[in-house]
Order: sequence, then C-alpha cells, then structure tokens
Amino acid sequence: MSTPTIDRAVDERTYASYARPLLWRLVATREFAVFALLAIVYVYARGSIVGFDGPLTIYFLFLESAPIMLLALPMTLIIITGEIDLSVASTMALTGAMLGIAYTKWDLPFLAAVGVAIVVGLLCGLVNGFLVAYLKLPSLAVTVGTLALFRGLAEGFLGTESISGFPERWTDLLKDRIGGDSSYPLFVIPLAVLAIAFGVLLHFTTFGRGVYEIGLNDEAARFTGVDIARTKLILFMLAGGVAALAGIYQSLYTVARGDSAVNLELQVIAAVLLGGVSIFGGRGSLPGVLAGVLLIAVINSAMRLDGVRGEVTEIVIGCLLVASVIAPTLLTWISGLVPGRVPRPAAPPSVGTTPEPPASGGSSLKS
Amino acid sequence: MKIKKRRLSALAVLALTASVALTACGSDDGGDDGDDGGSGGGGGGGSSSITMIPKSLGNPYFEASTAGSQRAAEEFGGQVDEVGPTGDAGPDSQVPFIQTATQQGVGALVVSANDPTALCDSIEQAQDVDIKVVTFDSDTECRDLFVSQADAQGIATKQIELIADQIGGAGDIAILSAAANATNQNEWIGLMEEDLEANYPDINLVDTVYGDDDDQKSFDETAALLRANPDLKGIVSPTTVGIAAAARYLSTSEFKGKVALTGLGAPSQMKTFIDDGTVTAFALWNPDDLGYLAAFAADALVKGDISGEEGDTFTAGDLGDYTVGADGVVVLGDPYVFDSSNIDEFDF
Amino acid sequence: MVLELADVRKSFGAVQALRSGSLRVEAGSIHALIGENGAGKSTLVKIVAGVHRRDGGTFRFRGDDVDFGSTADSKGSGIAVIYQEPTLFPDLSVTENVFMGRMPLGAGRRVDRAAMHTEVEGLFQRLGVHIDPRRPARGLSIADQQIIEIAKAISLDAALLVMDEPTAALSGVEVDRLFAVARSLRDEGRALVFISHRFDEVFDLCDTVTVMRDGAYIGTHQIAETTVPALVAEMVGREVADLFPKTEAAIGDVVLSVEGLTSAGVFRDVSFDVRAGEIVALAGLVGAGRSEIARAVFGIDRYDRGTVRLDGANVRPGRPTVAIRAGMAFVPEDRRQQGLVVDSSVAHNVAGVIRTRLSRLGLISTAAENKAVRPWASRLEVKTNALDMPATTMSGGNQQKVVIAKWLATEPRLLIIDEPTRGIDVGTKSEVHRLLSELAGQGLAVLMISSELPEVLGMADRVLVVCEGRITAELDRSEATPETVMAAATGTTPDRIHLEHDTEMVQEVTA
Amino acid sequence: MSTLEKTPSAGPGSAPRRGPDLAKVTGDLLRSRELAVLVVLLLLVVVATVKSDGFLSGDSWRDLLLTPSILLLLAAGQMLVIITRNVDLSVGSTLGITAYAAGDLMSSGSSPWVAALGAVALGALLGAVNGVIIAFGRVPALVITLGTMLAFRGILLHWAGSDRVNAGEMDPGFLDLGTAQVLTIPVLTIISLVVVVAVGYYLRTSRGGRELYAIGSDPDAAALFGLPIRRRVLGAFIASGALAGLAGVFWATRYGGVSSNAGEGIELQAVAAAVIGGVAIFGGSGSVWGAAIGAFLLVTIDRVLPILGVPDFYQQAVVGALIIGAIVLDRVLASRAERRLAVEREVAP
Repeated sequence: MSTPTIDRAVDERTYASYARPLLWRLVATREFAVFALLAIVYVYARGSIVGFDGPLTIYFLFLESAPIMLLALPMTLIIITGEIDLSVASTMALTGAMLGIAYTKWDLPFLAAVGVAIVVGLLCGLVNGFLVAYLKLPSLAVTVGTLALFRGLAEGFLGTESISGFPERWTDLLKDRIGGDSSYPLFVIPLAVLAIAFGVLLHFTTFGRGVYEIGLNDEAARFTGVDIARTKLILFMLAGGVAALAGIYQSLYTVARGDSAVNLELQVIAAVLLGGVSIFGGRGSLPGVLAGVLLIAVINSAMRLDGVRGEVTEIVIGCLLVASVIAPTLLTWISGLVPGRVPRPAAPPSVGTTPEPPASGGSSLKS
Repeated sequence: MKIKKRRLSALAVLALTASVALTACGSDDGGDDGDDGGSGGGGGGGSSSITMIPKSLGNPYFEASTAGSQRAAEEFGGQVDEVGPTGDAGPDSQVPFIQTATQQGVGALVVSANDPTALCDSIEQAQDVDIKVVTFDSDTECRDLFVSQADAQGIATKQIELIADQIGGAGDIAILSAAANATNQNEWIGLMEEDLEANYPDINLVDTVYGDDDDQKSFDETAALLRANPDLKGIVSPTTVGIAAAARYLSTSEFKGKVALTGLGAPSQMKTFIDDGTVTAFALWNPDDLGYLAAFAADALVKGDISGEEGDTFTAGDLGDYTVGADGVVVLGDPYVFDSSNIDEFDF
Repeated sequence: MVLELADVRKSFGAVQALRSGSLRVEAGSIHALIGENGAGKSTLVKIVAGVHRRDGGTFRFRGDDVDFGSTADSKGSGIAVIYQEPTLFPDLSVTENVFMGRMPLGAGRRVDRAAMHTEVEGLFQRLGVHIDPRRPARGLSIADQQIIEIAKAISLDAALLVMDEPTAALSGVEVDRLFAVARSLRDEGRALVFISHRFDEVFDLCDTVTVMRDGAYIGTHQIAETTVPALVAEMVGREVADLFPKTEAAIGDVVLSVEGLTSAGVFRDVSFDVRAGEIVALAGLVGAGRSEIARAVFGIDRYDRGTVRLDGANVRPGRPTVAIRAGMAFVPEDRRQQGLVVDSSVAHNVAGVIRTRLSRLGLISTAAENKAVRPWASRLEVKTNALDMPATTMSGGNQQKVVIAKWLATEPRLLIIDEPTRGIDVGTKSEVHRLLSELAGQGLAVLMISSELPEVLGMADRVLVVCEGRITAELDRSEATPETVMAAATGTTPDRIHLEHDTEMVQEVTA
Repeated sequence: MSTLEKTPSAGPGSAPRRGPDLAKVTGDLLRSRELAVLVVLLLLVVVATVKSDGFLSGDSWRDLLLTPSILLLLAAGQMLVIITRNVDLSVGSTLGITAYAAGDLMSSGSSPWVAALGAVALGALLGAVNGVIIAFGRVPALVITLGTMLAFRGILLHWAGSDRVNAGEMDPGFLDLGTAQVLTIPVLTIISLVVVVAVGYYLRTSRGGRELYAIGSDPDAAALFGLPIRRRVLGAFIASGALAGLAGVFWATRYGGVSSNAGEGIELQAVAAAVIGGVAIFGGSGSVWGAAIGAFLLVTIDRVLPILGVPDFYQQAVVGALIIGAIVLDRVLASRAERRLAVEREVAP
C-alpha cells in the first residue's frame, strides 16, 4: 500500500537548534549550581580540614556512599515520572538477607546466591510496579506499605542472626583498589558502568524521553504512544534489581542483618532532590543527582573528620534540602520586593499545582 | 529569559547557604566533646590520641565510660575524642567512624562493637596503618586487646545468683536483652543458661525478648512478657536501658513486688526503683573505671609497653596493675552489687 | 446599566488575548455574547469573575469602578459565573458546595447545617429540580452541576449571572429547563450574559447580542433586528464562501472501516468507512460522544464490542502504539493537555512520535531529532526562533501547527483530527483548512471532528452526525445543510429547527 | 505525585434523587471504611482473649487502651494535614524534641503543667515552621518535612547530646499520670479521645474544617472559590505540630524517661494509621474516627501477634500487608462505585 507522498520540497525555513549559546545553557541550570557547590565544599574541605586531603578520604568516601549512589540511579527516573519509591532500603535489607540465607543455609554456590538475591529484588520491584502502574494506586501510599512489608520479611527471615561468612575472594574484591594502589575502590567500576547506563537510558533513549513526558504531562504522553504502565513497571523493577545489588554490596562489606540500611531511603531521596530533580516530576538530570550524592558524601566525610558530631551534619543536610527547594521561590519573592519591578499578575495561589495562563477560548466539554 | 536568570541566582543562594553552614561548623569546636579534631600523627612515644566509639551516642552508660577514659587521658597526657553513630545501633553505622579515625591516623581506637564480625574489615584497615585497636564492653574477633568489664562467666553467675535468691530458688524467669545480635549479651545469656541447668534445676528460663536498647521497645516487651507468662517469677535484664525500662513498667503495674527484677543497671537510673522497692539488688561494674582501664590499655599498646600477648602487664593509673589474660583479654574485676545500702554513694 | 466594560485589554506573555473588549448589559435582560473560539470571550469572562486582572480599559459594575483582585471580590459584589465545566468539590455534599467559603454560622460558631439544607431545598424547588442536598457532588451529571451553580448564584443574590456555553452538554429537555430558569431570573430583574455557539438558542432566549472577533468588540444588536448571516458575517469578518477552499480530490479505496463499535454508556454500534482522499466529518453537539469514538478507534480508550480495520488489517484495541504502527495519526481536541507536552521543546514535541524510527537500538540524539524535525516545522510554517524553545512560549495557532507537524511526520494513512481550528487565530485557521484539503488531495484519508457548523459544511465530503452515542445520519456533501445536520444532531425533525435565517448562508457555502 | 483522575465524566441525562431516608444512611455507614477497620480491630481483640484469657484483665486491659494514646494524637494530626493533600514526616522528630523539652523543664523545677504547655507550644512553633515554608513557598510538603525531620532530629541530638531525662528528674505526680486510670480507663487515653473528638467536631462543624476538606478535594476549585488556602494549610501544620507536642508530653509520662532517639520512625506509623483508617492519601476525604481506629488497630496488632504465635520479628511485615490491603480495597470499592454511578446514569431517562 503506498503512503501518500506529502511533498516536502518547500523552501527550508532556517531554524536554529538552540536559543542560547552552549556556555550559557550549561551554566544557567540547577545541575551546574550543585556541581559548583560540590566543588566549593570540596576545595574548602581540602584547604581547612586536617586529614581531608589524605589518600584514604576518597577511598572511604566511595566505600561508604556506594549504596546511596546505586539506589539514587533508578530513584532519579522514578521521581522524574512524578512517582516515588520509599521501599528501596527495605528491599536492600531483604535481598541482603536472602543472599546470606541462600549462601549459608541453602548452601548454594556464591554466584547462585547472588542470582537469588537479584531475583528477589526484581520481585519486590514487580510488586511495587504492578500496584502503582496497573492498579493506579498512589506510589507514596504503596511504598510506605512495602517499606514495612519488606523490612518485616528481612527481620523475620534473619531474626537474631547476622550472616557474614561470605567467601574471602568476594569480600576482598570489594576492598581492592583499581590498579592496586589508586585511591578508588574496585567497586567504582561497576558503579560507573551502571551510572553511564542509566544516564544513557534517561537522556539518550526514546524510553528516557517517555519518562520525561510522563512526568510533565502523562495524558499527552499517552497520546503519542508512550506506554505509561509498562514504563513505570520497568522503572520499579529496575529499582528492585539495583536495590538487590546494593543489598549484596552491603552484606559483603559488613554483614547481612535484618536491621541494616534503616532510613537509607530518606538519604537517597534527599540526594536526588538536592541534585536538582523536581518532586513534581518532569525536571532533573542524572549528572545533577550524582553531584547531589557526592555533595552529601563529602559533607558527611569532611564534618566527621573535623570532629563535628553526627547530628550537626544531619542539621546541615536537612537545611540544605529545604534551601535547595525553596531557593527559586524565595528569589522571585525577593526580586518582587525590589522597587520598580512590575509585580507578576496575581495568579491564583493554588497549593502544589503550578498555575498556567489559560489558552484563549475555553476547551469545550467532551463527555 | 526570566526563568534562566532565576536559576543563576538560585546557584548563588545555594553556594552561600552551604559555605556559611560549613564555615560556621568548621570553626566552631565541634560541639561539647572536647577540643578540636584529632591531633594526628600518633605512633610510638609522645602523647597518643585515642578515638572512642561507643555503640551509640545518647546512652548514659557510655557517657560514663567516655568520662573515665578522658580522666585517664589527662593522667597519661593523651587525648580522647568520642565519636559514634546517632540513633539506631545498626551493624554498619560504626564503620564510617572507624574509617575516619584511620584517615586521621590516630594512635588507638577504643570500640564497643555492635556486631562481632561486621567491623573486622575496617578494623583490619586501621591496623594496617598501625593503629592499635582495643575493644571494651562488647568484643569482636579482630582486635589487639579486649578490656572486659568482668569475665563473662563472672557476670553470668552473679546475675543468676541475684535472681535465684530474689525468687527463692524456684519458678519461671525470663531475659530482656538488648539488640538481637549484641555479642556480649548473647555470650552472657548462653553462660546463664548453662549455669541454670547445672546448679538451679527448678528455675526454668521461659523466654528471651529483645528491647534493642530502646526505651519504648524494652517497655512494651516487658509488658508483653508479663502478659504472655502470667506466673513469671523474675526477669533478668543484662543491659542498663532494659533494666530501667522494665523497672519503670513494673513500678506502675500490679506485678510490682510479685515479680523480681535484676540485671546490670546504672545506679543513677535505678535509684528511684530501689527506693520504691521494685528492685532489691542489681549488679554492674563502674563504667567509669572500665573507660579508664580501656584508655590505659590503649595507651600502653601505643607506647609499646605491651603487645597484647598473654602475660604482658601494665599499670592502669590508680586502678593498679593488670595482666593480659588468655587470648588478649584484660578483666576489670568482679561485678559490683548495688542495693539500698550503697546506692546513694554512686552518681554515674 | 448593570455591567459596563469599555475597550478592556489583556495579554499573557506573547499572546494578546484581548485587544479591546466591550460589553454593556441592562438589568432584567439576557445578553448574548458570541464570537468564534479565540475571539477573547472567555478572557473577558475571567476578568469579570476576578480570575485575571485587566491590563487596561474601564470596568464598571452597578455604576461604580471595580477592579477585582480575586474571585472572592467578584463574588462578594454580586457576580456569579457558571463555567462550562462547573468547578465543584467532589468529596463534599451538594449543600456545602453551594455555601463553600461563606457558610452561615449557627449557635456556638457551628456551621448551621439545618439552615443551609432548607435553603438549598427551597432553591431546588424553585428551579424545579430534585437533587438530594446531602449527597456528595461526585457523580452528578453536568446538568445537575450547573443547577447547583445557578442555585449558588441565587443564594448569593447575584445581580449579574454569566453563563459560559452552558448548553454544550445538555439534552433537549435539560436545555428547556435551563431556559425556563434563566427567564425567571431575568423577570426578577437580574442581568444575564449567555455565551453560546448555537444561534437557535441565542435567538430563542436572548434580548440583545454582542459580537467579538480576534479579541476585539465588533458590535451590539437587538436580537429582533438582526439575522444569523449578519451575525456570522460580523463574527467571521469576511464572506463565508472563501473560508473553506475545499478542492475536489479523487476518492480512493477504503482506508479505515469501523463496524459495530460499542462502549457501554458512551456510544453504541457505530459503523462507518473513510476512503483515501476523502474528508469525513463527525458532526453533532458537544458531548454526543464523537471524541470518545475517535479515542476508541485510536486505542486511547477500550471498547466492549466491534472491530476497527485499517487497510483491511485488524487493529488491536486499547494500544495507541499499535494504531500508530498501522498508520493512524490523531490530533487530539485539547492541545495544551493532550496534544503537546508544553514544557518540553518544539523539537522534542514534533519528534514525539517518529523518534522510535529515528533511533538506532533505542538510542537517539538531539541532533538527529533536530535534523528530522526541521523540514516538518518549515512545512507547517511554525514560527519559533529556536528548536529548543519550550512550547509554552507559542500562540495557540502555532502550537496546533506543532501538533499537526508531529503527526504528519509519521506519514500516516489516516489522520484523525479533533476540533482542528478551535481557539486559533483566523489567519492560521484558513492555513489549517488549506493544508487539510491539500493532504486529502494527495490521497490521505481524514476523519475530522468539529463543532463549528460552517467548518463541517465547508470541508467534509461526507458528514456523519452523532447524537447521544449513535450515528443518526450519514449525509453526502450535497445533502448536508444546517437544518439536516442540526436535526440529526438533536434527534428531532428538521422543521422544529427554525433556522430559516440560515438559508442564505447555506446557499453561499454549498454553491 | 501522579495526577489521579478524581471526577468521573458524567454522561448526559440526570436522575431525580429520593430524599434522604434511614436505609440510605445506614447503607452508607455499612459501606464506610471506619466500620470495616473497627470490625477487624474487634476481631483481633476477640481472638486474642480466646487465645490468652488474661488479655482483657488488669494491666493488659490498661495497656490495650494506653499504648495507642500516643499514636492516636499523631494520626489525628497527620489526618488534618493529609486531607489538604499534604503530608508531615517531621512529627517523629517534633515528638522527640517536645518530650525532651518537657522533661528538661521539669528537671529544672518548673511544674508539670508549665512543662506540658511549653511542649505543646514548642510543637506548634515547629509545625508553623513547616506550615510557613509550605503554604507561602508553594513547595511540596513531602520534601520540606523530610528536610525538617532531619534538621529537628539533629537539633535534639545536639541539644540533648548523650544526656537523657530519667524518671528521677521528673515530677512524681506527672509520672503517675502516665498510668493513672479512671474507672479502669487510662487518663492519657481519655485525653487523646477528647482531642480526637475535638478535631472531629472542628472538621465536622466549623467553616475552617470544611474548607480543609475542600482544599484537598480540588485545590484549583478552592482557589476559584477564593478560600484562604494559605491560612488553612498553615493552621493544619500548626495543629499537627501541637498534637505532636502533646504526644511528646504523653511519651515522657508514659515511658518515664526521654532519650535522644525518642519518636524515631513513628511518623510512618502515623501515615499508615491514617491510610488504613480510610483517609485518602490524595486529600479531600476521610474522617478522624477512621484515623483513630487505624491507630488503635496498628498498635493492637503489635500486641496481638506474639499471642497468635507470629514471631514478633514479622510484625512490620503484617503492618505492611495491612496498609497495602487497605489501599487496594479502597481502589476496588471506589472504581465499583464509579461504575455503578455510570450505569445508574445510563439507565436514567
């Protein structure tokens, strides 16, 4: 069947690709703000905090923040679609426990036990994904439920036990450094590969375009043929799978126990939001989130080295999170006070939804 | 475009808030825990800098042990910093602090371990940069020296002895422990069970519950214990937080006086319950002395006076001489029994 | 004189919605306000309602100058506005919806429920309606929701009542009930403004009429002294004939064939074909179910029974991706909500559907997108100075071109287009019409849904009229007249529609 | 948050409604969520008494009523916030700070009444911090309260350090209040129930209460109606903070001591109690009785599981399953009601 040849030999109007020069486009974004902040804090720490410039700093920094970095990758895509997953830390604890049980109680070879843990992680993601994508339940309520459910299973399976008899070969592999003595642990390689994979998935694939469109306007996304339910299901299963990797990492790094990684999900969400991702969805990028995770890791490490007690760090991170979210609104308010500026039209102050100028001509009712 | 300009100024505000917060904390001397960060450069001779890591901050028992170790530090011219996880005592929460100490290259680490094996990797990394590692109160497998408040057997038999004569030698008893994986707790419970089978045939241990060293959980577990076993005679709680919560519940319930309670408790917390008769007697050791001894042991290791093998001896200030026992254990002494007669003399 | 508006101006960023809006309404009269979509009617209403502040011009209500900063001010001074889609609180009771924001307080600062219920029941009695004041507002029909809005206006003792296309979703019975209520309000001395596209209603109900076009005031007439073609001429601003240059096209074989399509409560056994090169229009009242039929054919909504075939091949229901792969394209009715992702760039929007073809192993680069998008943007003469500008910065007409470019880029076999020119400036409107007939000329099958009678009569080779979910008439271009279409659309016989005023217009159009 | 299609599209034609009659009212009650949760609660208690006869006697009866008193207050506060389509994750930290403040005030000699009022005022102040940022900054509540949760907990740890308030330092009369009973009903529970009734009364009868529901039901419509959205949302957060303050006082008297990790993790239980009790997470509907019964159910489960032989390690799993069951049930009931309305309209003339 011949498609009608709609002739295209019309005088090509010239369209510029970008409205702003490259430099400006890079600088005037939230991601750049977080990177700049990371640089400022890092340089300041190296300068004035004793021991921060030692060889071990980077090494321990990565070892400690690896789970948060891992979990932040799928969480970024989930929040960009406007959903959220509070159950990642519980999934991590459950999959870590399963690794221990499969390896020590069922006597499976280590790699088989890793397989079991990953499958359990994917199953947890499937539960979340099915309830949110296909039953259309609010993800906040669902993942509060699965947070308690998976944590309960992890504590139930392990009870008072803590399993740590994993093969030396693997636990050492975790601590070895790249090229023998560089200050980067070996684990950074798989971490980097995963980060690049998620970066490409989000920014350079049609799947990633769909993720943004779901976050910005899921009804329009459906009209262009984006399969919203399938996309969300895949994202939640990815979150489950990556949480399994983090669970395995944690069990090898310390020990497999029911109460590990408690409240870790809140730190992951804080890092993602600090990285410039909007909780309403539709805005945010992976490089920004990596910067957010590193920023929190550097602040933690620097403050600990400086002898600052843990709770002060918590205060700083809490305030940073609040500041990063209200900074734009605060600025428009301050700039509004500056005399001589035309105040913005009094858009209706509806909480939570951003007011937009209505199109001329009311949309006639279709029902 | 307006929107772009706003983001640029968002950058300015963000940078400002972060650097202000950091400078404020950087210069401030880090709260009330003594002087500035570790002086670095420990190693042989000279003043040794010691980092003390309790199970978690906010536990008065460890506040006393830290005070003891700081008292010792003044005597041997060293310096002790107390760092540690806040809130939950998960297995992985102490690791970052051990690593930070390794980065600072402190002289010695004095740790009360949350888990027998979880810390081994990071402790070995510390030992690689020849940091001496002393555990106290709760042991781990990979350390130079373990300063035990009393030998486990002594602690177990003392508590069984106390509960036995409080319940008249017969009946059901239960144990309210701390965290499910706490090394010292499980060790004592094991020894208590052996002691019961051997010497107290008609006392039987009906249940062991875990309060996770949390007020609310210990309180509710005690209530559940009493409800699940109506004819319970006595409760043993080998943890200061557990025994205080249990006493608090008992003093407000109908079981006061009917169910005996003993275990390891801090005098300051237990004083009200000794006075109102809920608890007749309990044992403990002086955590202040424990911290004091642990600091001296660490200092001796750093100065090279001892190397941790069996038979080495060192003097621990006014506590006198101590010799290192089998597989590197130094015992503070026998647990001390507190009751209404001597409760008022102590303030820790 | 209750309401006086003189050359009111209002613009949103680049879009100038209102150039010089004027309106004068007497007490005790029903005043019609008509104009094509995009003429600025709704913006004027929103200024009266206090949703927006005017940029300039005078606004006097009951003699004194007013400038409403919020809807509460406007309501407080006695103005009630009934939007086409009434905004109610689904979870709260009918009574609370009527009194929200101004609930009377009985003893001890308690909300006086008894008083509220009795007053609401009284209002419903007066309006001849049986609605249980205690039931939640969720699940009420549009007609009932409008009655609640009117009840609210009366309990507010509003001096001015503005109704924005209220009859769009009403059945004949409900329209009559609404008109009876409107007349009784007028007799009480209140002033009513009635906005509608339906000339029969305007002539039936209103006393005076004001015409607006392209955001500006054109003229005011007594209904008795004017005729429909005169109004249409003023509304459209030029002869109706040259509006729709429909060129004749060779009608090819069947592209789309739909048999027995049924979805409970929405539409029943709908069957029709669309041939290559043919423009088939789905005409009918708003709410007759035409968009639902299109959404079912395209796979947005599921349907219970029936088959959809494109070029003979069956199209699995419920999956837009399947329809797109089969060669369908669907320009939806609501541009801002369904057609575009307004916050993402022009390039991302236009490449929205074809990006799967542009990608290798799923990978796609912005450069590839820009390269593929440029010809289509220029083909549709989309006005933007860079491809990465977000779509929010563009006018309605330009946005519609972006949506059409998006779907033409897929080089479809069938184009479904819902309200192609709603809310578009008149210039772009004729461009879109010229494009549609050109595409049909080149063999594309077009299924067009439109509520504007002139557009239906001017563009379509065949007109299918839908009423309450069923196809009630299939009219060839020659048989399609305003009477026959309206009769089929309202399920009544042609003589009941007294549209003799329209005869001259019809001759011109179909000549 | 994904947008949830709230108002079903209404078909043409309208059905006249009969006036309200007894059958219809009881019909609504039967289908209501609060009753379903109450039935599950009673079922649990019955099974527990059958399994261990001491369950309803003496101390056990007192604890059955006493333990939920704290979560009752938090669930009521959380419900107030959730119906405006927001959430407050900082109540756990607020409880910790206010409990410590009450203990500290008492240990430095002030009377229990001053300490209690001080704690509630401090709670209200912390709630106001959240409220001002969220209402005037038009910023999502989840993020702000996540940030203030970390900040408040840090402030408490910094202020309390490893010091804790012990039973000895508190006024004995105040401590007795923790377990005092009137006609076997614990005083604390009576106070919580009075507070819950007051909140319910406010929501049912006052203009502000109805407007809170309206703001959650449809924020755009609320703006169009000209409701004072900012003031109401600010009020909801202040109330949530004050209730957390009162819960802090209850914590101090009930557990006779306050450590720096008091109240950790209780905020998710408060959200769970509201969700189980039928409060729609997207605002606009739900009653304070539902949230209260949800709180009772959550705490009672923790006590009944050991008796049923479920090892208490699995407790969290059961609670999680219950939350998911509640929201799935909610969705099934809602979509069935929607279909019933659509068919009903279809049949109408």
